[in-house]
Amino acid sequence: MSFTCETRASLETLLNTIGIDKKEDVFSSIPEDLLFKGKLNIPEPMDEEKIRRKMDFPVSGTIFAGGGIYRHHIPSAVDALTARQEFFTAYTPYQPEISQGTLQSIFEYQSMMADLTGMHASNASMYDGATALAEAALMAIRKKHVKKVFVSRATNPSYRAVLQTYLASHVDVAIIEIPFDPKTGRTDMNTLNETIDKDSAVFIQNPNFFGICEPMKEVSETARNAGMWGIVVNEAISLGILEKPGAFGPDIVLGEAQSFGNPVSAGGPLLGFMCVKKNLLRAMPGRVVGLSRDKNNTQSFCLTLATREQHIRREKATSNICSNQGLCALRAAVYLNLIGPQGLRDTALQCAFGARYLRDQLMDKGINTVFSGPFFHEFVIRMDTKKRKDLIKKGIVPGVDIQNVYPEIPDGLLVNVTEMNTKKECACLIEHL
Amino acid sequence: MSFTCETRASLETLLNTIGIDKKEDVFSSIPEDLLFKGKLNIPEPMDEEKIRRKMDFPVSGTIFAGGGIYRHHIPSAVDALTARQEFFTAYTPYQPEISQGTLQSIFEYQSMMADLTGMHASNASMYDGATALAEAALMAIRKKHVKKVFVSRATNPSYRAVLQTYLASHVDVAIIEIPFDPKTGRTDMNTLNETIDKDSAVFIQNPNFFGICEPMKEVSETARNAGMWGIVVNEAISLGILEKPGAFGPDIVLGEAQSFGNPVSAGGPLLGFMCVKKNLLRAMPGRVVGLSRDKNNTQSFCLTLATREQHIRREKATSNICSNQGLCALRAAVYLNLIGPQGLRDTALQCAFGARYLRDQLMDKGINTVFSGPFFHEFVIRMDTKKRKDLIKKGIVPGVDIQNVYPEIPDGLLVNVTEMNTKKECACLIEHL
Amino acid sequence: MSYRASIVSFPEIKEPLLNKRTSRDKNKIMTPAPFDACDLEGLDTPETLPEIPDVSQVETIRHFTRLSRLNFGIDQGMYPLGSCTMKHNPRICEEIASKMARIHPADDMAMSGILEKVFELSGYLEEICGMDASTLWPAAGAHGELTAIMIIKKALYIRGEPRRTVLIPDTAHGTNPASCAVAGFRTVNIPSGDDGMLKASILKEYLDGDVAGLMITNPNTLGIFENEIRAIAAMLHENGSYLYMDGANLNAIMGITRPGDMGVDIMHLNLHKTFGTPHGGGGPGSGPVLVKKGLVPFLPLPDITHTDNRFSLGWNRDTSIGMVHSSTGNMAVLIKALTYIYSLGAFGIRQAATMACINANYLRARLSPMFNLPYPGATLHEFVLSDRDQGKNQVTTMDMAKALMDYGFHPPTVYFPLVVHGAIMIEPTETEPLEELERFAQAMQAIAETAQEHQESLHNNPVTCPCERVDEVWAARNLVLTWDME
Amino acid sequence: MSYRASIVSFPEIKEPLLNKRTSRDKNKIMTPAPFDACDLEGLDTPETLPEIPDVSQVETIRHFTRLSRLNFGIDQGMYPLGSCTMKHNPRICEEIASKMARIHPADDMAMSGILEKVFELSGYLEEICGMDASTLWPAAGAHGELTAIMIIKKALYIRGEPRRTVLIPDTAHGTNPASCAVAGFRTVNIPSGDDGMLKASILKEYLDGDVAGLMITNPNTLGIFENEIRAIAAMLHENGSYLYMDGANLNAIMGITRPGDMGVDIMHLNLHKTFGTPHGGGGPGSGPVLVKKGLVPFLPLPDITHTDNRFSLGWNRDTSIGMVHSSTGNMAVLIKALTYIYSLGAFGIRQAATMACINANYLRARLSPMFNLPYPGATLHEFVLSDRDQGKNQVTTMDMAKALMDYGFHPPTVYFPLVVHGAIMIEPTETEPLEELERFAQAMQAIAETAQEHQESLHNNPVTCPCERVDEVWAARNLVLTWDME
Ligand SMILES: Cc1ncc(COP(=O)(O)O)c(C=O)c1O
Ligand SMILES: Cc1ncc(COP(=O)(O)O)c(C=O)c1O
Repeated sequence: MSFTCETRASLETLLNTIGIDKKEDVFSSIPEDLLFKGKLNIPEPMDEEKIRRKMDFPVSGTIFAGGGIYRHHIPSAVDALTARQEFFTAYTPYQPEISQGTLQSIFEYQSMMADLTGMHASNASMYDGATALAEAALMAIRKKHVKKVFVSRATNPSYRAVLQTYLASHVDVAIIEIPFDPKTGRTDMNTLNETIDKDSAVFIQNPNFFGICEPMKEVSETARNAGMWGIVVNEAISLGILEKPGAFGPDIVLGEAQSFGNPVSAGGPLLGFMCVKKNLLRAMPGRVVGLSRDKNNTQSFCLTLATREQHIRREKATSNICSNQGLCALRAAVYLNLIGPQGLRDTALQCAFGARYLRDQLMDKGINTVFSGPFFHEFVIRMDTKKRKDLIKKGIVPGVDIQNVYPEIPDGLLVNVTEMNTKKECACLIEHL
Repeated sequence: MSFTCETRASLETLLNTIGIDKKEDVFSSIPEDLLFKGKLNIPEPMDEEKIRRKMDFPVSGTIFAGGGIYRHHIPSAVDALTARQEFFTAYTPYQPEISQGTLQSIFEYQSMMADLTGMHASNASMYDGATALAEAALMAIRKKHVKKVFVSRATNPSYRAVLQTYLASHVDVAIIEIPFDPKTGRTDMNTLNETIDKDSAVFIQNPNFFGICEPMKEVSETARNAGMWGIVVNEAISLGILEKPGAFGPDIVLGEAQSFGNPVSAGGPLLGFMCVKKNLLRAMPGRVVGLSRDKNNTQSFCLTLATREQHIRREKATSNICSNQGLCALRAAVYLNLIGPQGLRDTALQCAFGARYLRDQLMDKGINTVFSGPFFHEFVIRMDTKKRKDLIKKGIVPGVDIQNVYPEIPDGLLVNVTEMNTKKECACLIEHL
Repeated sequence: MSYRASIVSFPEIKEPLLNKRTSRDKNKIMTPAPFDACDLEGLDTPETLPEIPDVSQVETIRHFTRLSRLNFGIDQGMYPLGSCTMKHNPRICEEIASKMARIHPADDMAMSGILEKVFELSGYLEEICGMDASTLWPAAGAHGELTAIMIIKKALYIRGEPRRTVLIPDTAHGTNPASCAVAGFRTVNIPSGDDGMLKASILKEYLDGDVAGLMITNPNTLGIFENEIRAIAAMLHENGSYLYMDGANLNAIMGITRPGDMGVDIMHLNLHKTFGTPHGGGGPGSGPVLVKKGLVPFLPLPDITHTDNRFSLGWNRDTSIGMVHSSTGNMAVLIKALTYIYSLGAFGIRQAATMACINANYLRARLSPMFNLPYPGATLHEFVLSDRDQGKNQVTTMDMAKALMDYGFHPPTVYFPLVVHGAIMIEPTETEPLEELERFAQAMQAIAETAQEHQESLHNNPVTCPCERVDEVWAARNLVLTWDME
Repeated sequence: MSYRASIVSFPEIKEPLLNKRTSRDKNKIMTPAPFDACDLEGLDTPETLPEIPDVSQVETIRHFTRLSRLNFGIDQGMYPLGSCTMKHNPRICEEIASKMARIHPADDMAMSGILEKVFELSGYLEEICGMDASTLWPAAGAHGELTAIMIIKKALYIRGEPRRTVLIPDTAHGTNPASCAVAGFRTVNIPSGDDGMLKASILKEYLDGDVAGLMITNPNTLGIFENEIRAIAAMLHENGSYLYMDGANLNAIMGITRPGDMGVDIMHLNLHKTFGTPHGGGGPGSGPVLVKKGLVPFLPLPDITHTDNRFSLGWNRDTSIGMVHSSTGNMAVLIKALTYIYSLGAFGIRQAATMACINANYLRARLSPMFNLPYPGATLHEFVLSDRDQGKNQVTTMDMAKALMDYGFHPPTVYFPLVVHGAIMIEPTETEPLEELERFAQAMQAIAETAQEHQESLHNNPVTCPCERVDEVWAARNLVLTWDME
């Protein structure tokens, strides 16, 4: 089915006005030998009902997987509000007078992210947590001329992989992994004390990829000696229960906020965020909405700090990012208002309670956690691939397989519990073990 | 979860302003002995996720059931547009200046229904086809003082049942069933010729409940001698392919338009419609939208002919109907525009083709149709209850069981095929027979 | 004007009628075509295409989107339509109801699950109302009234007492007398007392052997609780008559007091009011009827039966009035109402009624200094002002209603109930925050002040809407009801 | 003004920031609570609540609904933003994508089905572009550019030729040079010829052993097809450089001509443009990268592998640039794009390009009598006007853009490309009906006339919007980026 609108009559008007005889003449500026004469190998057009039948995706019933992408309750109103065409079909709000809806809601998103992280400001979104980390490292290189980027090995492995990719062209900058303590699962800051200086950037994820909460006070004491240091949050719901990252004095807090109202959706879209201290405002990548006014002094909003961006600064921009994850940020804003302070805290608590509930049940079955450090809602156990695949065949996804990314944890499986799981689901997993 | 908004602080303001001490005092005008002191036997409040788990409705995969409620393709945009809060949360458009959206779309619905049926005008909707028929009969009694209401026995049995209920208080009016020919399944008009006069109303359904198309020319020759005669349409999609009912000269065309963009939804909401000739305009039940203008001569719309209605005329109103099926009519309007003239015709044709395809397959299996008359997309076969129930257990609904409503057709099963079925589904039914 | 501060505009495109955009083959939809063409054997099918607009998908979507933007919905602001209970419509209800879209009533297995749920709903409604049984099939309030009145008629008939009169207080909604008329009753209007309540002493004079019943609305349309209801019920019962209650105003009292305990024999509910299901710009609603034991045999067909956890429709009720709907009513609305009850729970039900009454009384306290309150007695979830004071300056209720639009509100119900001159019937519901109530109070105050000082300007509102006041007389005189009549 | 005839208003409520409505315990949500409280063993959890607004559900819904009504979306009217391909967003795509919401990437079974689909999508994109392989993970166009540039870098590195220069025409989008910079390249700006095309003869002067590649946009941002592209490709290849194509404008040519056949080595697409997925007020988009065979080894990780109909992610690509996204990009957007391709089929793809170019050329024909068209050569899906003529009357492109709002349009892209003074870049797309094109042409005509006769009035538009022109300088100077900074 085509979404064009021409009719025989209108086509005549169109062609006559243009001054051509037939439709194909509109392409006369394309060299003849470049015209594609074949037939594209694409299926015949389909009606909606056929597409519905073709695109049916069965989902497993019981899932204990997180690992950077988390299942959380999404109030029905999030979908209803963000499905309003005024929001989702609109473009980037470059024309503020007819984009106050997008602008104000992004401003509110920025405000809430800054408040939740305890930082001064937030940008309007990044592609995901990984690119947010990579861009933060580029910022450190650009702004603080760091030569070493320290990153905890307990940071989400795909974040580290993307960091590696983005920094590949900076041959003079070394990425250095900070090891973790194989007993507690916490980052081993001891090894760091000596090496950190103003030439280094440090990034610590909390809770880390194993779900373990880092000793942030100690971390900050070391990290604050760096030229720039940042805290990575790969599970935004943890902000509902933990000390604000900003309280530990980082220059930057960044990460993934998919958990705020965005479904797991086979892995994307996600929602990268970046919050900074005031002095880094102008070094931030990406779009930022600011408060403004019109000539009658009416409060209004517009994109601001555009002089950092690619469409003005081109090769001198703070980043190449243009389209971001705007609608995901809107979803986050709607979600946070729907869920409220108590709801966010309760949600985080339920995750923590649930993880302990399942951990206890697993222990009763003789399955222990690999690490002893305090965890939020995720922990590592050991399970061989065959067992995991068997469970998946039964509709139970017991966790995220991490043995390939952490060969030092053979059979490592990262198990996550959220408020979306139930005791019955836990029992079901235990029973099938 | 409660949808109230009070806080401790606001409650204080509220109570102080009212001048009461505690919330319960607002009920002080209710006699003490009437206050309910118990605890309602209603479950504890649930969160949305729990409700989602509780309210999960599995659907059979293969359905050949119609019988007045039909599965048709609903373009995705129907849901998207009618889910706009401006439409679905609004009340009846009594205040035209802030209800032009509802008003204009209902006016367009009325226009399309009038065009499709070939009548002068349509009301804004009725509860369903059955109440539309009952109200039409009441109109005939009120306006034409008829004493006999003839209705074909091949009319949807629940329509006839509702007619019976509504006419119960008119002890001086007889409902007379016109028999159908047991061979063709068509209404037997011969029996009628003598008895019809100005004291009678006649209602004929086409296609009739067995899916059979009535010989409308002949029907009209007899029926036009009645004080009022009407055509009942219980499958609006048939309007895409058959002669307009208005072409046969009825006073009224009424029925069910659920097929236009409304899902089967376990049986409701449905969409009753009523279209009339000009001279019956003022006798119609229900709301009607009319074109108007404001004082600047701007085209605008408003409810009109309100002096027929209960809120003005009270016991002298043309009907007691107040709320109708507004949103369903909007869905119909959106649907008709999305599907267009060719799409509507093609849809009707597909239904007819599909029904013949399945009929042929059944015949190959030795199962014949009960009636020989020309059918649209539905036909009667025989299948015993056990067989039918077995099929349902396998996820196949082979049709609507009509043996209770037509004891003269033992094991009667009404089989329907629409554009929602596939050849594969037909094969699946045949295989399991 | 002060509303300029908080009210802004946005360029909206006024849509022509869609038939103005039609052009052959503009519509490029692909409809499902699973079957091959074949001969249609005797089916008469003219070659002409059906007469509906031929427009592109983009145009249809723009058309209805643009139209929608000329509409006011609850999500835009307070919608204090008295008697209509325009409360928040939770989205979870819409989501849940959409899951049943593909269930056909002949799908016994799937229907069993749905019927189980609506059976559960009927139990909760009975519990809330203190009634014994119910039918869920009436498609709206008026349909419920009619069903209920037919039940009374049938009961009397079976009893061998075909009475013909129904008594109706002067404050009643228009559907009450209209429903009686459809069911073949004669109605008699009973005046309320000076305090707006129905008096047993007045009622007494109207009771005789022909009185089938009384239709009471409680709280009534003035928002006043009928505190003589128990005496009234007793008096009716003694007379062999039934007490019918119009439950449209149940939102004021649910969880607080139960009609069944008041002596009510039969009643209807408006789920699209009390139970938060959307009004849909006019419908679909749902109007279940609840009865005491004695009236159960007359409830409409079918009922819901179950054996071994399988739910199905039952057809064995010999003295039933018969069917009132071709199917089983507005099923999706029923599922929404159940979802709403699940959300609220027992506590939330009571809380809703309480806050509905508190919000209304707050507004009443704020507005009564500026407007005449003809019935000063206690009110619950709504109250009715008159335009007496503003009328002195030639400002009518209509003027004030239209002015409210310019402040971003839907007006209250106006000119109803009939016992109040220029009635302004205000029902904020429990889902309004104090801030919005206060915004409304200030708008009303500004209007009251304008009525004193610049009353002429009030004849021109609204000025921020897609059209100025629509000429309803012109519409009725010209009767253009379709685009062909244009 | 004439727009008064078709533009109307509706009372809109201007929302305060939501933190203004916060009040302790106003939010009454019930969040899921399946587990019992227990000791959190060493987890440091302060007692304070997180700092977000405490508002009711009604207020949140009203807030965002009211805000939405201050926004312009495609469904309100034409949105002729040049280079952004603001075409109709079919609802079926949204519906289908919503079905995958609950699939977690660790759910191997479910993911197999999804990966099968996106693998199918990559095949179609390769077919449409005439390329050999692709990666779907870049989250937007610029992300795709960066990925592609990194691929080139890696290929050169593996080849042992670490070149450092990328050539970029002066008409290029800002992301092109910015992406090169992020990847550590130096960029050199190449002037276009007088006819707006890149000339092989000019390019020649810039080629040397340090040139890694050229980033071309075809058709370019003037809407002009680069008809020397084959010669350019040959010249680059001879120089050992790569030809990169920014595919943001593929909508002009899909099904008509294929980048692969032009000699393009690597390119990116903007699915949120060409393939009809919504822009979301800024994102999420999707920017797949397509390559010729020689560059396959450098594509990012992971790829999609399959055995026996089971699809999964593959991690064995030794020379890959590595991962560019923590997951697999904007999966839901990919599924929407596939749904879009299913809808259109091969014929529809070609038809879309054809009508996109015809619609643009119609507008060009209608507008060029009134506006200066600096590059008069043939254009495809878009064209660029300048404000030269109106500038003589002190009317700027900005003035005209703002005036268009009052006619119910989103303005075109303005002041880009940089080679045109006061550029007005108009791309109507194929999904506009003639009626809407004509409505736009008439609005532009009215503006052009006003620019001659009442030019002062044009400095005041918009007048029908929620605010007048926003002071962007004030915003940049005061930098209030959160409500705490207010
Ligand atoms: C008191 C009262 N009774 C009955 C009704 C009729 O309800 P419905 O519109 O659902 O038919 C109404 C509706 O406004 C009402 O307010
Ligand atoms: C020509 C061109 N290239 C690249 C881009 C960047 O795409 P995105 O915004 O998806 O990053 C754009 C977007 O406007 C564009 O127009």
